[in-house]
Amino acid sequence: MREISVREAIRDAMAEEMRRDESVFLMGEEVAEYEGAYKVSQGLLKEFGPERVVDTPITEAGFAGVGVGAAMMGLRPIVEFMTWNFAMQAVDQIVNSAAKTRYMSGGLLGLPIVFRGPNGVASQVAAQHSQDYGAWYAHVPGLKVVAPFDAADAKGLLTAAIRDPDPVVFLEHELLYGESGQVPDGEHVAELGRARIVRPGRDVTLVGWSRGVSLALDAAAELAEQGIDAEVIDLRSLRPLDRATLLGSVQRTHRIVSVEEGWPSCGVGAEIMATIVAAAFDALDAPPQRVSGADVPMPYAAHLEALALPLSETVVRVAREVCYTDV
Amino acid sequence: MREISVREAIRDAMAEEMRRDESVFLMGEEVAEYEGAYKVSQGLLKEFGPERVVDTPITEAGFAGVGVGAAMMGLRPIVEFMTWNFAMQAVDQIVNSAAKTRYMSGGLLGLPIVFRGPNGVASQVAAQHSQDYGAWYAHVPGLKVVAPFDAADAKGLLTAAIRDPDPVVFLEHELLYGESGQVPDGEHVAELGRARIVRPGRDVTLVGWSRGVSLALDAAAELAEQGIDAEVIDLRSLRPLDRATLLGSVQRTHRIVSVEEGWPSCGVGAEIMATIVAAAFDALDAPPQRVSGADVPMPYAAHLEALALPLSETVVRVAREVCYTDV
Amino acid sequence: MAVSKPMEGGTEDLPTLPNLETRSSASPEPKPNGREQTTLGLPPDVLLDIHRRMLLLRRMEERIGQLYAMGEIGGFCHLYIGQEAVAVGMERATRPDDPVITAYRCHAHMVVRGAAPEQVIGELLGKAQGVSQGKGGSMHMFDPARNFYGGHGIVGAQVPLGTGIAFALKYRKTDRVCVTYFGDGAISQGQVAEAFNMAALWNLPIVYVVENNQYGMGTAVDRASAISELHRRGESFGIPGREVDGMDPVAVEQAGQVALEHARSGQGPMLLEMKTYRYRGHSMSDPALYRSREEVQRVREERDPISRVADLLVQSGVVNAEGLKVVDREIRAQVMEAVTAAQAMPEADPTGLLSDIYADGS
Amino acid sequence: MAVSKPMEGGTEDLPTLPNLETRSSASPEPKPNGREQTTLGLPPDVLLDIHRRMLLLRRMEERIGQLYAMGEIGGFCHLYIGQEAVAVGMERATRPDDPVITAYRCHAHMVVRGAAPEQVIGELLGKAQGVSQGKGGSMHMFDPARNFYGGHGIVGAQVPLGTGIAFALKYRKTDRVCVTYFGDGAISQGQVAEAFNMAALWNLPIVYVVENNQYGMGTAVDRASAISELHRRGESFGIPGREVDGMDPVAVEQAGQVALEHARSGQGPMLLEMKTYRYRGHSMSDPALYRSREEVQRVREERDPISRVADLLVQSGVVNAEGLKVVDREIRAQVMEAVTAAQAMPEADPTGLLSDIYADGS
Ligand SMILES: Cc1ncc(C[n+]2csc(CCOP(=O)(O)OP(=O)(O)O)c2C)c(N)n1
Ligand SMILES: Cc1ncc(C[n+]2csc(CCOP(=O)(O)OP(=O)(O)O)c2C)c(N)n1
Ligand SMILES: [Mg+2]
Ligand SMILES: [Mg+2]
Repeated sequence: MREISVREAIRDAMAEEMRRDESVFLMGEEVAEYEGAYKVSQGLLKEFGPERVVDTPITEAGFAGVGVGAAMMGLRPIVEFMTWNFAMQAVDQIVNSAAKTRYMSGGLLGLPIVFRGPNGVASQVAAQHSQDYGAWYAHVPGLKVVAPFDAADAKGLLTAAIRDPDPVVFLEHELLYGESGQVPDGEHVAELGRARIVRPGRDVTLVGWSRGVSLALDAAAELAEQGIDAEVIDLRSLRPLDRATLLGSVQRTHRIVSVEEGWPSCGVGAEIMATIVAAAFDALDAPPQRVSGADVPMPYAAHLEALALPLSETVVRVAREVCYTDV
Repeated sequence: MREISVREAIRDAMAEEMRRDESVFLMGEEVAEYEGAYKVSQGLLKEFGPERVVDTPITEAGFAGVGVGAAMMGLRPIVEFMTWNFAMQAVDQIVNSAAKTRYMSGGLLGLPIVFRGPNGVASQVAAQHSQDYGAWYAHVPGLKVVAPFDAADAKGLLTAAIRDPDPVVFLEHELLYGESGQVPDGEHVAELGRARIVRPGRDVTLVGWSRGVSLALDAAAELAEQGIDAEVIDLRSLRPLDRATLLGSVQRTHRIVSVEEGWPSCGVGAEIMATIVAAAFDALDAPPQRVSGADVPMPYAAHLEALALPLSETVVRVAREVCYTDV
Repeated sequence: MAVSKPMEGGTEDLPTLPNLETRSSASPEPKPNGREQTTLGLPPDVLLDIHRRMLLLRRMEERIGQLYAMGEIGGFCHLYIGQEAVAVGMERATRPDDPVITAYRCHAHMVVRGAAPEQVIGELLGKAQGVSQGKGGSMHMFDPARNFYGGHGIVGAQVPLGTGIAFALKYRKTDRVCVTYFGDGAISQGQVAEAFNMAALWNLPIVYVVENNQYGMGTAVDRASAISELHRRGESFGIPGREVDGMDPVAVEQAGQVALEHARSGQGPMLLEMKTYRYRGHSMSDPALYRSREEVQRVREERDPISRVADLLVQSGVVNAEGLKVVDREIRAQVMEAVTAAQAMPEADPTGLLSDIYADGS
Repeated sequence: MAVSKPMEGGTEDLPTLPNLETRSSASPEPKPNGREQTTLGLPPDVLLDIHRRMLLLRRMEERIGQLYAMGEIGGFCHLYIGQEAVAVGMERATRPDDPVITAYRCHAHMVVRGAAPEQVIGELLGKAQGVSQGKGGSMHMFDPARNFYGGHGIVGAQVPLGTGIAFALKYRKTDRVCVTYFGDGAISQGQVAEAFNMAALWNLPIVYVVENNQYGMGTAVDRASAISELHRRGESFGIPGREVDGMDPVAVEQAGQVALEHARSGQGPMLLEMKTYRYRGHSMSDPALYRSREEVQRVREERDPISRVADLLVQSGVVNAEGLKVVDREIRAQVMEAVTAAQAMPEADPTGLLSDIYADGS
């Protein structure tokens, strides 16, 4: 085990896979000479050269398509979007070309490709640079959608994503890049599609992903002081959803609160709620509830932005509600 | 009242608004000389000329942006996408430019624009031409999302959308264009954001939109024969969601099933489920359930396509389940 | 039989097809007058081969059109009738290991690469042995084993894909070249410009072929493109372009060879504008009211690629009218057999609904 | 005071700025040698005005940089320092009713159009009287009353928007022209090509201005664009382009006049490439390691637009060194006042979180 940042964990996963497999390469804006707009690809150009670490023009649709085309020939591209906000330009290639081709070709043509970059809010970058795309991609069959929280998962899940034979949307979080955590030495591959119980508990299930896990953990700590024993689940995979882990937890706690930074309507929280009530209605002792970002374009001013984001206090309040503690 | 098709209702709404307001114009691929790929704009070029009925090159991002720019100057563009599948190319302009600008400008710059076209499945046009985008757009604050079912609503809601000061995503359905219905004579404006109870009932609420309403109505007829009195709600607006109508209905029926042709994960059905359980948990006598399209890219072959789509029989079965009729 | 017997002395000069021409723009070595005449002397067996291949595409598409009219095929169905010289001429210029990619008008490109017609027709009929097991249909056909990469329904999207294929060819340090087709309507798509820029910037081994059949759906090219010389659309990116008579398979082949050699030798992308024409509507549901019957008739009479080659074969004494009929009968029989074989295939398996979404079968 | 007093006989010839030049490509009336010298004789009050406007932008942006460093401003913040000649020269060429639109590097374009610096700074500080009430921040500023349409964060997206503005100007049968700015990085975006095509096809009244400051973030222009003469990027669409010394406000103004007149008189779009330079990093968080200090220093010394105009003013005796200092002090004071005023504004109202999503206030 060593302690490294999420940023380094992502870099390490890419570097190790590029060493292991010559068909893996990285492309995107500022990934090579600049070493990543958020310095995620530090050292990669130096080690692998400009043929495998490729700076692109600012043409997301085009280079996403180039990545998919390269994957058609059996390469394993890692396509970095400087942020996922800019991937809206490329979403047709991600959905119509990457996600649907294996099916449309009756299985003849699979596309091993990873699309990655920071997703969601950063700090005061306002509406056009702060959208969370988790729900959109989780909507689409043919994609796998991964959103790691800690450094170990950032490495293990990205490694798995690069080795995966199908297109993976890998959602990072700028505000987590600097967070450090213990990562196993040597090769570390995590399984895609599995949620993880990061804090077992009896009274209520809190489920988050990416930075939502940190809110959930903070809330659980606070709830513990208030005598409520919360279980915290790191979803890790937004598609497929690990129904078994979610349902198992609710069967024990009988209460669930989801935590997401994105917009509520047709969000990942909505999917969790719908899944739970359909399959575990009788196990529920209280209405399942979601905590989400405000249903507004993200404002710029720091104090407005803070109001638009869920807080651990919000999670605590809602968790207490579903435990009928305040009622 | 006169009986006209949904196709004609949409054309009439556009024609009447173009007569009334010189700032309204229509642009898109094949809208003018061809009179619409699905013949929706029949007669418009002849009446309004090429300055107000504008054929564009096949450049969705570009002409959606042109539409938004024109709206910045106070015009009221109707931007037709030949189908919504091609709007993925333009989704950045719809979301980042159209939906967010009023907010980002602190209210200085509103954008009265309608994006419209057929959405979802047609007949055997396969994966890239059969996606339902309702959930994606319903996710986004700043947009209003409308999905009419019958001819009267097609006209009344489109008229309201054109007059609306904000960007409206108007989702039509190719398989409904030919359906006829009674439409009020003269000006007919429906209110955006309101669901409508199209069939009152006591035992279970079936909520659909667009072609889903037809499945729900068929199911209700069948259920009636089996002694179950279903209430059918036409959602009409995917954003905002008419919570009051939904909750009111569930307070009476205590059971709800949503019906959508799109993919389930993070779909509109998920949002309805989450909304209902959070706000009306105690009113529910059974788990709320959704019926949706299969979680697959749409296959081509007719018999496979049929398997991928919800049937009224499916709705009947699920409705009976939540009524515990089969248990 | 005259048809299959190559003439003696197969290398002597043959007349070039009428109106044969190639116009260049920003071409690597422009001719002084901006034009160059094709002077290929083709042996008879080559012409016979070209004729036969084009005729197979024509007869297959005609038959598909009939099956569509009879309701055996559904959805969108875009026929290639009229454009055969492009696919056949280019195929003759490419190597089998050169990857090819195109849009939804793909049946002919599949077959010219070597796919069996019954697999294509089976797909259209929604059969289990259709190339895409009935899941892709007319617009989504793939044959990676023969280096054919689809079959794409979103206008222009295949152009970055083809550019990515070329990227992979360079990455792997091969000497293969990707041929990427698109239409006169598609050329205005932004991602096409993005791809052009990257291909030129990175010097990728790719030949862009715009099949300018004069219309994007109902929109004539000069109503969609600010300049109608589409071979000049690469100029802003330094990509040399040439205008080619896309109704002349010999001109196509020759231009294809030049462009492929250009790309193969490391000189980067080239853009070929094939001036061609589609005889049928855009898809089966298009009555094509945006052009006159006379316009179509004129092209059919004056420029039809199959007639032109057939005339040449007759004029030069390689085969007589009767011989041509024999070829046609053979090909019609081949197509009929393919249809029969396809119709006999089992329906696509319902369990296929849920397979091939991911590699693990789920 | 010398500064504000115009010289007698204001129409006599003044020397043009050093290195002043305009190179044309496919220009409407190209000069035989492809170059034309600016021969404008500018009256002193004009030069003084240019100097003052550029200096205001410079001092404002410097101050904003300091406020950012002090933590009073957050998020992305892109300064315009070095590029002032472009905004000022073009503003002088436009009419107040000509709409203007640009990307995220927009503070200067706001102010040059007439917005009060305190409104811009107030926005950056997240204040209630910031132009966007604290909701937009640095990248999203709008002033429709003065025909300024933002302030857009998605690279290239403002180009179709500006084209749509031009569409509306033509639709309304006005004689106004839209000026649409974008960067050397943005020019490769597909939607820029799509917009070029529509603007040329429909003959829209628009002037495209690419502010080629040599870098798109850390990427030098020749690593992003297949051709580095960006004024030629319109050629594939028949849009005439010109290269302009974007460090020379006089050259900018003159080229702007030509292009605006071209568009205003119904001749359609034109593309101006402003060769300019940004002195600071791409945004406040960019240490700009991709270029040498010497490179920046050289531009500052040899091409700085403000120094060039100041030198000219001094050389031609309009104002002396002391007079320049007075101007600078006045402008610094003006900026300080704006900052103070902005700082005194109340914080953006928390209820604003939920307003302005829709017109009805919700
Ligand atoms: C992005 C996108 N927009 C619109 C369409 C609908 N559409 C299909 S084919 C076509 C015309 C394309 O014309 P062209 O590129 O000339 O090819 P051709 O059909 O002539 O072979 C259009 C508009 C689409 N499939 N994709
Ligand atoms: C679509 C998109 N991709 C990427 C970015 C991130 N980004 C912001 S500015 C920029 C560089 C733009 O360079 P240029 O167009 O030359 O403008 P300049 O910053 O030099 O004024 C990039 C890559 C973005 N905002 N939008
Ligand atoms: Mg065409
Ligand atoms: Mg730049």
